[in-house]
Amino acid sequence: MPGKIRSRDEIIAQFKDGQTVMCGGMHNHGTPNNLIQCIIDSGVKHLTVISIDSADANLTLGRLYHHRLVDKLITSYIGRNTEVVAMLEAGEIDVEFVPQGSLAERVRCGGAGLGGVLTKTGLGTVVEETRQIVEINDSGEKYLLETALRADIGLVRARMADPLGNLAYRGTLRNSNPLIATASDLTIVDADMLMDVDEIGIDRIGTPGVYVDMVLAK
Amino acid sequence: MPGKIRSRDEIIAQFKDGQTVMCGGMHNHGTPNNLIQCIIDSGVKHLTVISIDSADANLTLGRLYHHRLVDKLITSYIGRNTEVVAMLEAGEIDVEFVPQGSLAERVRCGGAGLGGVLTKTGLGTVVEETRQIVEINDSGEKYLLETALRADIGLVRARMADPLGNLAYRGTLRNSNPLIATASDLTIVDADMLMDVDEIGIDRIGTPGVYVDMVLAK
Amino acid sequence: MDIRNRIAKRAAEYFKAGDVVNLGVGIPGMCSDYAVPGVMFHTENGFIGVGPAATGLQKVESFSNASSTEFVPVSGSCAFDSAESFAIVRSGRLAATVLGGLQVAENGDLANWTRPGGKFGMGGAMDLVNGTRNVIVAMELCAKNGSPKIVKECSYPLTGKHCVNHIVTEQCVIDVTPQGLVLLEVLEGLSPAEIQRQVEPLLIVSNSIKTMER
Amino acid sequence: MDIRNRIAKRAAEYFKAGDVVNLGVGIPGMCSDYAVPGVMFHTENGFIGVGPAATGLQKVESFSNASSTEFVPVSGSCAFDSAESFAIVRSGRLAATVLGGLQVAENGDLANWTRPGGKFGMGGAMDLVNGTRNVIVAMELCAKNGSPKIVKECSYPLTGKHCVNHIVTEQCVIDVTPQGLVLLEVLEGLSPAEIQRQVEPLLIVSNSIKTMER
Repeated sequence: MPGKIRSRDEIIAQFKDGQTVMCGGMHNHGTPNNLIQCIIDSGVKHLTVISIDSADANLTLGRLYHHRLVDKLITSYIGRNTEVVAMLEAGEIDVEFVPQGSLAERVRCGGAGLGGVLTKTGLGTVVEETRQIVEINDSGEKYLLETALRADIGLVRARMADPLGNLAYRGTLRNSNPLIATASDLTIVDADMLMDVDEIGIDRIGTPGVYVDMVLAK
Repeated sequence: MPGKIRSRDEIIAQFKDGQTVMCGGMHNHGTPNNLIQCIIDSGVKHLTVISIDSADANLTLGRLYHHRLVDKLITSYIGRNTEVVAMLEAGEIDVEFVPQGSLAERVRCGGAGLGGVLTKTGLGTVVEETRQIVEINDSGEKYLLETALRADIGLVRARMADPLGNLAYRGTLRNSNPLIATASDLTIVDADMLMDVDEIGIDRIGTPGVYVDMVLAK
Repeated sequence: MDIRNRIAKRAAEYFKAGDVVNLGVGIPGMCSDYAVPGVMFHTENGFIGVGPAATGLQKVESFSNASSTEFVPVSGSCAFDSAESFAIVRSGRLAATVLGGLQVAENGDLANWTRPGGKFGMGGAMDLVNGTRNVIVAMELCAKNGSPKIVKECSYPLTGKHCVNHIVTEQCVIDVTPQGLVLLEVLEGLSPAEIQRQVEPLLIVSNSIKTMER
Repeated sequence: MDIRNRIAKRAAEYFKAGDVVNLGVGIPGMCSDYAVPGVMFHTENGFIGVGPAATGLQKVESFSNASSTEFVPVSGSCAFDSAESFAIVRSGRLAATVLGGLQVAENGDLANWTRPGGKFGMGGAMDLVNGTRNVIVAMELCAKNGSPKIVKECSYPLTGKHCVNHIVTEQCVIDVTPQGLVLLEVLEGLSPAEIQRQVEPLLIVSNSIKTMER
């Protein structure tokens, strides 16, 4: 039984022009590269991307920018990607910067049915200019409100996946992937290894299969 | 090298009258029972307890109530514990009820350096009466603000612990324990098994040792 | 079939293979006996894949549900912490939850965690009704004293507002819709009028009303 | 010892065994070479126990730091996701972070993520300075053009307000205190006056001023 395992063609058919796509990985590591290729092969454009960084020029996630598929990016850092920096300077892409820890929490909120979190990160900086400030009545403490982020499609890299969509991670390949797995209408996984049901082990699973919709077939 | 492994006596010496103690476990399962015994042996009183429920009368966490050590309880449910219900009815204990999912998030906020989260849980119920309502400017959506909870001491049950305080969990023994491990000034662990450094395995660790201060010696 | 099993069996008809479902205590908990294969059960303390009650060597502290019953995990199970458990709940990843009810109002308000002045706490019920895609109340149609539990407005403390989708009782099945309460099924041998007499709000009788098996 | 290593070595003196520490790129990253045994290094992408750069079979995608360098995990390592990584940061579980600096103000404000109009993003720097117990800025005392980097007020976009604890440069060590900037160490052969000439705010010279090794 294939369960949630889907063919490349079926996954390619999910992408549409103008979608918001969130993608796991950081600095070219732990990125779902086979799903990046699916986006490129789908021919879609005008995407909004949510990701920790924008990788290197024409590498991993950076290939989306190289092919000019992205209109908007919500991220914490683009400094490694000369192409994205040039596009931003030329006004060819819209970039919203979010502090890395706040970005992680915003995605988590999107996946956890929460409206947002209160953080001190960014207080007194330019971040504050675009944020709602919430004062907690009891303490009088002021925080920035970081609101939930969700996407149409979430792309996840995992070390292992089983047919129910249960995922396991390895080392720093994990990074944002367990969060990205939770916060989209459609969650698609690129796993290094496809495991049998129960082969991963109950206590080794990092993402419950209930979050996952499709796992790319090998 | 003992690392963070500490004797019973040294752990007993940490408890003081009037402290706030948060404790992992739910319905008598996954509770750090050896640390509950340490509290009882320490002779302290007037505690505030934060926990998912109050267990059964004179069982596991319920032993603290049986011995009348607790002045206040922040929890989601006491219905299984006839002694706590009777104490509440007699005005002998102060109980603050929090919806279970909101309680989990409040503890997580306490451990994650966040001020609070916005949730729809409890909107239009009695919970709303004691909560600050936050309206997100962009969307106009209204949420309840659930603020961070922290404690003086956090008591954690783990399946495995190593001398650095890295912890691993098993099945539903996990429950609130990974959250409780993060949100106190002093975090103490009752582990079923003491493992050598690196024996648990990098990808099997559920709580990074950086959160843990003491592990009860066997 | 006794009344409690009849309710549980009918409520379980809402589940389909692949669904992840949370069951409350009492009658809701009995739904697992009637679910089609492929449905998996979630428990608040952090597990998907709750199976039958454990005995012998399988009865261990490591696998217990929110009612404190030790269970055998089914194939495909996974464990997670309380925050993740309610993240799954609030974000709508559960296809359904079946809960008991003290009162259900015409507008879908639910009161199920306490009578006025009750002192037990709401547990996870407010989260479950807030996030789950299908909220199914499985209860007897009337209270022990014969008073209606389906009411115009709840007088008991609410669990959630506008949250109930389906009401399954031993005598009928009712859907909560924007137009009001729609009577979909009536127990074999009873008439819609006999149901109407036992509830406060005016029921809309479905054009395609069916007979509920005894 | 060259200037960069001198700064890194001195900054690393703030670490003690058992500390978990985050290092920025550039000079801060070199601190790991000088840390006492028992210090563990955190990386934003989700790891405690970052070890030396990997080669051969140990160079795998599964272990890379926030600068995208593959590393060998040290004994006692653990991995976690980005949310947990910054939960550790914000909640004060890191004993120290060493960061580069563009400007540090008299009141401890730090500007280190961009010059005005810069277009790279702040990465995790704002979280690190918000939560970490000891924020150590490791940088050259003056900019390439000789202009002061220790200033009365930052003109560059801030990373955080009132967040810096220690400033380590190739010529001196300065603490940020409620009374102002305190000059604690001066490089062998230099005088406090020579440091004062290169910074904007008035320095308080410590009574127990020490000599910093070359």
